[in-house]
Amino acid sequence: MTLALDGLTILAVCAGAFFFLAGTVGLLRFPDPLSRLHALTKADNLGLGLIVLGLLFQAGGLLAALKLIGVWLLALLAGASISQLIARTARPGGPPA
Amino acid sequence: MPYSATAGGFLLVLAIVLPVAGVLIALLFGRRYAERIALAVMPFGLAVAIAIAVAVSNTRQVLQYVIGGWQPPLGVALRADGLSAAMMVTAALLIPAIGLYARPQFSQPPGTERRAPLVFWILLLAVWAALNAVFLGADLFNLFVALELLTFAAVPLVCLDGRAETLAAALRYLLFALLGSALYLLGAVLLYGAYGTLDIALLSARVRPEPAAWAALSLMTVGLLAKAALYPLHLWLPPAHAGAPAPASAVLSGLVVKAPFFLVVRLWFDVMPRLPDRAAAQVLGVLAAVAILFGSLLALRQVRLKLLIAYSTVAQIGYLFLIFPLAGGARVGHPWITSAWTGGVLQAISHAFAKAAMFMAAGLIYEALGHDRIAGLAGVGKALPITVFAFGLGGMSLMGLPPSGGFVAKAMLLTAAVADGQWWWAVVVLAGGVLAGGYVFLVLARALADPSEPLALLAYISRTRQAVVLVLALFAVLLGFVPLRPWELLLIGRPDAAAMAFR
Amino acid sequence: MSAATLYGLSAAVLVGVGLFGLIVHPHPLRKILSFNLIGGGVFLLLGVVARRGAAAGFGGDPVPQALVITGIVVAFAATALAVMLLLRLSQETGRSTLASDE
Amino acid sequence: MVFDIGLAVLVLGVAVWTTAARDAFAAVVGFVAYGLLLALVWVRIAAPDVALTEAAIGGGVTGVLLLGAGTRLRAIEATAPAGEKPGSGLQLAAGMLCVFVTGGLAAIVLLLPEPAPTLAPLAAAHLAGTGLDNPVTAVLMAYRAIDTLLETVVLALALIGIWSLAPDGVWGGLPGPRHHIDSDGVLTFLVQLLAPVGILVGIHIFWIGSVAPGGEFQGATILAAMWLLAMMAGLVEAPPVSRRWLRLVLVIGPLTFLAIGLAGFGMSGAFLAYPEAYAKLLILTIEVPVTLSIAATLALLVAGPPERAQQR
Repeated sequence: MTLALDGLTILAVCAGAFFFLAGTVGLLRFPDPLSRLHALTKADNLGLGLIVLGLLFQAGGLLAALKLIGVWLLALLAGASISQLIARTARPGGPPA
Repeated sequence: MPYSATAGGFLLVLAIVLPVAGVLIALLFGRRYAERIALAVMPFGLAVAIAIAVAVSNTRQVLQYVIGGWQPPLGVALRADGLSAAMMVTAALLIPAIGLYARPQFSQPPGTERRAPLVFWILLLAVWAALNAVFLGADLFNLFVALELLTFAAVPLVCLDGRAETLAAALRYLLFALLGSALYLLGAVLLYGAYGTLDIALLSARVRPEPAAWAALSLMTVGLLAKAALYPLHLWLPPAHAGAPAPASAVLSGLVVKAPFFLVVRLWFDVMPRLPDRAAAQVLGVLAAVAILFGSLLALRQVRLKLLIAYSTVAQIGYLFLIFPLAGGARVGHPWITSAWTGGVLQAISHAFAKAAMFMAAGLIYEALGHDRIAGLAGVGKALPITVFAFGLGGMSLMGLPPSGGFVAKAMLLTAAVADGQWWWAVVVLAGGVLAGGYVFLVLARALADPSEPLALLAYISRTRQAVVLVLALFAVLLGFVPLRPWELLLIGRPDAAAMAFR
Repeated sequence: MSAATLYGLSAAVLVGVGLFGLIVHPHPLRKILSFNLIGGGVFLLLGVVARRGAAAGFGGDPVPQALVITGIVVAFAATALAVMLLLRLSQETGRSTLASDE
Repeated sequence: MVFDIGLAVLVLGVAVWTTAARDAFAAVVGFVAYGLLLALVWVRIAAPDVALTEAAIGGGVTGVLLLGAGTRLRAIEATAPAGEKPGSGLQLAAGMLCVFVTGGLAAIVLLLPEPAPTLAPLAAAHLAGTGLDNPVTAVLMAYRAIDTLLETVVLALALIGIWSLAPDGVWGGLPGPRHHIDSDGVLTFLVQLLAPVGILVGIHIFWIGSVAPGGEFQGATILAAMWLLAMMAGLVEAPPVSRRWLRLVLVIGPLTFLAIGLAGFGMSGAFLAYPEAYAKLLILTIEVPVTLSIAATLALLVAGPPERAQQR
């Protein structure tokens, strides 16, 4: 049982790490702010989500699991809002007055 | 070696707590209450300082207090020896005088609250709290917090008028002070890492001559020199001290720069008395000598009175640091160690009174004339005779003319230098006195000259304020009537004479 | 080499890097940043001292750890005062250098 | 160990980058990353209390402060030439000095005594007398309470210093520039969702400080951050600095600290001593107002001096 859980953890965390890597490559390679942002949000949301999923299998109890999910939700919220703000500033027309 | 609580130890707590409470309550009520609270705290603060000095002098023992009953090294102690008591009384006499002087300048109109008066009164109390915490601290980290308290109280005083030049001066002062704090803390960290305590008494028993102790001493000394503005780390001082309002300049030049000097003394004589050798002491002596000559020469070249006084502070700080080659260069048991020691400390005290009086006199002249250009001072001697007389008395102490505190201080430094065969310091002391005579007479000659056209005073200068300045200058002179021998008070709590000598 | 020693050496480098920045950068904001780099190094060294003193079931000596907390808060207050002084100065002069003295 | 080496290299790399970056704004961004990485280092050297402080202050509010300052300076400086860097001779000398300092410190680190001197056993032995389980909180609130008391005063003084920079005409007015409510409502949405959670987390971290990593400084910083966020979103205004209630909030912490400290003279015969039976209760009574005062002070330190006259 623990072996299976460990396996799932490794799988999910590796997948998450892959998305982070891909996102980082995108951030460095894409030409303009908007597409960079596009790459970054994928890394943030999906990568972190998969890592949290993987860690859930290792969580000691319900409280720990809820904390992990809370971390993910907060990161999602912050990431989405900040991306909005950056995108608005970076839009060709500049920020709306 | 556990600290034992001594009778009267609670006075040490009061000395810090009183002005701190004043700061907080003054901020809470604001408006005209800030001034009233500050003035109400002053007599109590003075009484506490005198009580501490009396207790130390009567019992001939160090006053101690263990805060919260937690013994060092886990806890923190406060400690007042003769040196602390003398410095505390100096501060407690100067601050009320500065407060009285500043009243017309920093009074609040009824019913409203203006910025500069509120900030001035709060920070005046804060400087006092910080100074007492520095003079009483017995723990290196507690002293770090006290130093930061002092920095945060002193820096905004520089730019109270909000002009661009004073803002720049304040920022530069802050950057120097922060670098100094960082280096000081780094040294304290090394000491804790090597010896597991920050308590001064425990450290003095544990410190051995090894790289960690040497590095700590060097880092902390350099950091404190940046705060004390010893050459070549003096660049921030003249614009800051000259740009501040006169009462603030008096606090900064008279008292604030003495705190880091006091801590260097603590480090060299109390924390690591056996560590520094003669070569290290000579290095400090060379810096002191350059400061005396260079500061005095620059003071001679100034066209503005307040800048002249500020450069003179750079020079007078130099005299303080002669204590290191002189009190450290002697062999065990020689009487001139204590002579140099007393001379150095007396220089700190008499310079505090003299320099405060001179800055405050310059402030009155500025208010009366609307400028402080030395070339335009003609006629001031007739218009403000008391002020100019007070300035002259302060200058007498800087020159080291008898009778004055500066004379006794410099005579003792001279005696120690000659008796120990270190004649070159004696030459520096004498040359500095001649140069000081030059810049003081430069000002007095102008002030006493007849004006080419009648002098129009912009403002009425009250007798009270002139009298306050005169009293401070007289204090500097009166110190000259103490007998020309080591003060017993200043030697209370010194480790035995053998420990006072460096290797 | 233990992790504590590794971080101790890193702290030494941080102090050096910060000191360099403080000396060579003419811009006050960069000087303030450099001061904070030095601060980070000093605090880290204190943390290393704490870690080396792990005993009595604690992962580190709690006394230096508490000193670091005090130090970080004080350093923040200093940074805030310096930054606000700089902003005010640049509003007054339209630039933000310390050049131009008498 | 591999992780530690990687982390150390990263921290040093970011520090060098912060110093070397051409653009001041880029340096600021580097510094924020430096603060966050340092927080990780603190976890690695078993100092979770410090890690929380570093993350909240070093990576959090310092970042807000410096980024805000960088932006405003950039707007002012666009028209003015930057200062000159010193010549290469001076740079070389500075570099040599710094290499010397680093080398000396490194040597001392390697020479530190083994076993290391420590106060941990003493701190543990007296822990029962404080009623606390977290030794770091015991140091801050009991063994070295005088430092913490003076530190709260340092914070208050820093705020007075910043307020003293206000132009005379606007004294008593509102701190900092005006922040408009965001037209798309993104920031508003974020704050409305995040602030309640943040406040809860802040209180939790403060509350848990007596038994676990956390405490008044960390909790207060999170509370301050939430207030700042709401200010920046334009949802709340920073209060005018002349308000009596604001002054009360700023000084209530240190004043309570002082009052209970003085009461110690009567209760246990020493300043800042707590009778053992009530130690925890008294410490908590100090910590609640101190947290409030620190939170308000930290937020207003970032908000800056009054810049706008009070509306009448």
